[in-house]
Amino acid sequence: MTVPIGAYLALGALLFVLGIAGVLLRRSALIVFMSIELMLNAVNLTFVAFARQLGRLEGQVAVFFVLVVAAVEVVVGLAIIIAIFRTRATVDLDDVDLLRG
Amino acid sequence: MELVIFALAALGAVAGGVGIIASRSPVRSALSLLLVLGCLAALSLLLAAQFIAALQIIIYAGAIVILFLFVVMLLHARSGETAPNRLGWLTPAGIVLGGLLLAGLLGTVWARDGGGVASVGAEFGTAEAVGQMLFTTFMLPFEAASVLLLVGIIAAVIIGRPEPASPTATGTPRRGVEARKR
Amino acid sequence: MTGAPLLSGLIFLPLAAAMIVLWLDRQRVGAMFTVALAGMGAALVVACVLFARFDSATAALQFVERTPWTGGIDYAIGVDGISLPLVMLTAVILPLALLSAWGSVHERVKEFIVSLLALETALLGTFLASDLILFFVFWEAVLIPMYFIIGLWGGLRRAYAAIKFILYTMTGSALMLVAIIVLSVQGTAQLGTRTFDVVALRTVHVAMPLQGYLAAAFALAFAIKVPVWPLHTWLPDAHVEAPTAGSVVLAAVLLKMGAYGFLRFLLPLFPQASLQFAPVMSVLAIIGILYGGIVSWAQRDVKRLVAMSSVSHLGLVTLGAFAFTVEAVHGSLLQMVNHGLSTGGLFLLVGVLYDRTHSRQLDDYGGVAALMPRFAPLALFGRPRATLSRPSAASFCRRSTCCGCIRE
Amino acid sequence: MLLALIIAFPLAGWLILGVVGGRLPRRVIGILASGTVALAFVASVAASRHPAVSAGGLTAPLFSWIAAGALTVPAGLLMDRLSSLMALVVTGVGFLIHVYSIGYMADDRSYARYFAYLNLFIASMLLLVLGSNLLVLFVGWELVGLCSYLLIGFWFDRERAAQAGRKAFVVNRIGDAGFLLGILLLATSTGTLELGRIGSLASQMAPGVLTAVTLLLFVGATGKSAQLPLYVWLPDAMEGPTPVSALIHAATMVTAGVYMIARLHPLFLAAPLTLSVVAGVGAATAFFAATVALVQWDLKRVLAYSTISQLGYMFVAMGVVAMPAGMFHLTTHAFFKALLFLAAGSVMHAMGGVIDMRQLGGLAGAMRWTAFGFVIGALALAGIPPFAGFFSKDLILEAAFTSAQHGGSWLVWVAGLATAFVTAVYVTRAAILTFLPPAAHHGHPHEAPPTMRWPMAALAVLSVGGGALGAQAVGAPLLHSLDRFFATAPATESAPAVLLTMIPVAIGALGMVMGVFLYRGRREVTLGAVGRFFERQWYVERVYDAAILAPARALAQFCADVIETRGIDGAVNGVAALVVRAGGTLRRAQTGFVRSYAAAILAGTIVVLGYWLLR
Repeated sequence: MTVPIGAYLALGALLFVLGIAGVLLRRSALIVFMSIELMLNAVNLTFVAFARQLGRLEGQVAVFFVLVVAAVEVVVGLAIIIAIFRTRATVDLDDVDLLRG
Repeated sequence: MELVIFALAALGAVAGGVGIIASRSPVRSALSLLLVLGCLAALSLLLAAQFIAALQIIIYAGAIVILFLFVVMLLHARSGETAPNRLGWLTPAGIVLGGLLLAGLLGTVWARDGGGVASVGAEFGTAEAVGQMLFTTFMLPFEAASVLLLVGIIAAVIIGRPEPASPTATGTPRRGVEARKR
Repeated sequence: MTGAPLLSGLIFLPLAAAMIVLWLDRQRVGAMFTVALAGMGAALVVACVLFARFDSATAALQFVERTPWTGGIDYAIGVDGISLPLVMLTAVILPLALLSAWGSVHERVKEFIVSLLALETALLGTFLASDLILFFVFWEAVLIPMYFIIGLWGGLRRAYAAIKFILYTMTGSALMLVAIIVLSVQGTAQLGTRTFDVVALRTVHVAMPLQGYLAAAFALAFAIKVPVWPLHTWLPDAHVEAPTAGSVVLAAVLLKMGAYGFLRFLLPLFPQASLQFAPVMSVLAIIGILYGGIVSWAQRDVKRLVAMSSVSHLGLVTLGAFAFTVEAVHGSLLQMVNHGLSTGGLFLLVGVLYDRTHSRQLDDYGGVAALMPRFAPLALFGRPRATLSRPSAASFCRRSTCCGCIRE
Repeated sequence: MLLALIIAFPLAGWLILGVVGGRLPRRVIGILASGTVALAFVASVAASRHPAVSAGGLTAPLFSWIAAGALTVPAGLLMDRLSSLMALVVTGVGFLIHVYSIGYMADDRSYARYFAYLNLFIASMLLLVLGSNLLVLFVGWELVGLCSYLLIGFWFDRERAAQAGRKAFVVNRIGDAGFLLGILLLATSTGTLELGRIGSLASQMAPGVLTAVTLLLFVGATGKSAQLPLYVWLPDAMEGPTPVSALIHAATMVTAGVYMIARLHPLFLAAPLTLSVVAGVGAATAFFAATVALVQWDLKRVLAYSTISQLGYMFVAMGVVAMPAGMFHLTTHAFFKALLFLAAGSVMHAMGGVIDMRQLGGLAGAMRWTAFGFVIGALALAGIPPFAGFFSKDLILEAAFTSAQHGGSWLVWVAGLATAFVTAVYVTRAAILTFLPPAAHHGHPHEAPPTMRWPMAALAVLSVGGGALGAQAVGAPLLHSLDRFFATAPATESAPAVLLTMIPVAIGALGMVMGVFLYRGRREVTLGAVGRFFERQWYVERVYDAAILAPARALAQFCADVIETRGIDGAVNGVAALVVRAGGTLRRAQTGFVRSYAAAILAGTIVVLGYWLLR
């Protein structure tokens, strides 16, 4: 009895929402970053699920590119966090409001 | 049999997700991210995406999470939340919005469900098949991705570089410190 | 009538003079003025030649020159009964304005002359263009030199006045551009070829609701220029702050562009819509006439007084334009020329007074007539000519509206 | 062609004097100016002798002035009996006054400018009189108003003169607006403005429109001829030089209104309501002006009010359908009123500008001619038999009496008699206060130079002989010729009862006796409360100020300040301010916190998702 694709999609959705909750609720930049990674992976899961359902490999290629983007994003993001940390000695997102309107 | 694996992996993934959000110390949340990635890899296998699963483990779990740990170690002392939370209204808003989004997504999933699962050959998700496609139809995006990676690397080096002690010979104002004075 | 490209010559002569002036040395003021005067004089001569060879029998456009420019827009110019008097008025008024500036403008003289010459080119172009887009280009081109004239050489609140002038006119003309494009789209659909030519577009029949909106857009643009009552507040400011030459041109010619627009574009292109607008515009015109008179009665500054009286005079013109009878159109055209000459003259006189006394408050002018005996009668003749010219125009208004309006 | 010459001469005079006047010697200017008017007089005499004039009217089309669609207005001149009479009066009296001005304005700085304006005035008056089209008449009408403005405010450095000029111009313009309205209504309803053809079309017009047209034309007439509602400018017009007052404000311009009604009499005859209004206003003005004249101390103002009163008589004549009598009175009035003004002028000339009667007196001895002239004028004005005034005024009163018999209101006749009485009184008062001893002046009066004396003498002769023109005894040549012109007017009925003619004479004599009795020995009699009431022109001026000027000025101020600045400008600037404020509020949304932006993005996605789902 194979697992219906819907379940995978639901799981992906759940994980995605968990990621968003993490971004909104936690104030530490690192945790926010990890939740973003979580959201990206949730999307990967959905991609793979659809690839399987439609029997087309494009889904998996998309995941490949998502991974690339995620990697670059993490690298640059962390570099920024370090730079901020060095100047403001904090990782808390709320302190960083220089760009107020 | 497949159902059992799926249930286990799903449970693991959700637990990992909650762990990232709830845990106090960033190390534990990094580890729970690791757990999530593992479960996802398993699920990918279930969905005949061996290449992706492998990638997931090698790149994601292997590199990115490790990088996280490095940074966590680097900033380990002051990562706790000390300052008062100025955006008090954000937590309830986050929960409400999250709930709404979940409902929306599940709604779409449930509304669109149906449509049979296509039968697929054995070598469907293998590295060879994906590689075949990657280097033929997706040639341009692949190259673009490589350029993106290059840029990312350079950016990280420049941003992450510690300020040189003495002002640089060219007299350009040292970034950061001067910016703050104005 | 191919012949010598008379009209293009007329339009670009002042521009040529401007080029020469640009090339001249900044110190040699006299030379610059003579060159500019020569340019404008030549334009006047060409205008007279045009007047001589214009046969008033046919109503069609004459001296038409047409060279395709870009997609559908062609550089088409022509003159007919409506534009001829205004072209002559421009050709006469501009040199006078230049002369009045000879003595009074001292700093940045070169730019002043160039902007006056550019203004003349743009004005002539507006009156002669028979292609909607070309008309729009010249319509906008008029604003730029006028903005500089008011903005740079004006009085105290010149920046405010110049910006207000520009904003008022721009809002109007922006809508007009939209209307032009929509009209041409309708035109191409029905005529087959893509064209902006006024004569061709006249045959295009536009469905009523759309025609109403297009006409409203055109009407708004022209109503701002001819200060129709609620949209006139830019005029007093522009007049008070503009230098003498600027006010002369502004009063004598710029205000006529709007009325010309009514006669040349609004009425022929949108007949049904114009009929619909006629009552509204007539009432506004009447209010303008009465309101202009009343407000000018309470003015302290003589330029503002003349500005408000211009609002009232031009209310008469719009009234004539929307009366749809031959006499009324004759009347409004005649009134335009009369108003141009008499108000232009008045502003020249005010300019002379201003240079001597540097104050424009009415009550300072009490005994001035004694100081300059020859000058005073000129002022008096200027003033009554305006009133005398009024009867000839007033009597032309359409039968019932006019009697109705004046009796009211 | 002759007609065009009549106007061309003074016009040429104006051009020459206007352009080169400054350089010509004074003597040449005087001769040139008077010469052109004399030539005009000769030309009009020659023209009026032309047979066509008595037939239908000698016409001289000039050019096609306006050809716009249906309305074509050919500008042309027309001389028929009526306009020939007016032309003769205008040029005749004008010439005498020009000669007089040579002496009067001898020491004035801007000599040439004065004569230029005077010539322009004569030209425009002739244009008005000889116009064949109502519009040409209107242009003449406006030009005459312009000249009166220029001449009243001739000494523009004097504030009062400039103000008087402006006042005259504005009040005239109010009248002209009514007149213009009348012309337009006439043009739209009958389609033509040709004076010749208007008469015949009068019958087709709807009575309502006809009454409206005639009333509007009458408003124009009251403006120009200073009748009750719009008379205020004439007394102030005395600020101008005296010959101007004589020419414009006694003989010619003010009669333009009367001439216009006479010229358009077919219209007025067909509108009975307007006729009664004309008669009523005429009578009221006559009586009102006479009473005010009684208490004026400035001799010229006395004469000004008396002119208004006599004009009232002429309008009464028009109102009671006695057009010939009205025109006859106009002619005689031109003679004796001009004479009185010239006499007043020579008094001012002698006394160095003093005209207040309280500082005059005892001038008869030194200024024998002037005094003699003034007395003749006074007798003519009071309507004493041998003099011209008696014949014309008597005719009007008879006509008023007969019209009262045929259903007209008796009030008109009674007012006429009362005015005659008061006129006699104030004219005697003026004569006594000015000329009889004891002298209250400290100047040394001297007789006027010959150039001033001869015109006065000529006018004196006309004042005496003028009556002959209309006296029944001599066969009333003028009246018969006019009767044929006003063919519609009823022929003069049987010889009026002798009693009827004697009443006005008796009243006039009684008035003079009363005057002598009251003011003998130059007693400055003030008539107490009634006097003060009259002095302030029955408070008319103050009513005007309160009722019209103040609210108008307030309205202007309101429009200029409230509507203009705060209203429209406010709206425009308001919109700008609104945009700025809106920008301000939006700015606060940029909190700077990353997480609030995340929340905003999330909300956006949910909305989109929701829309997509629920669509």
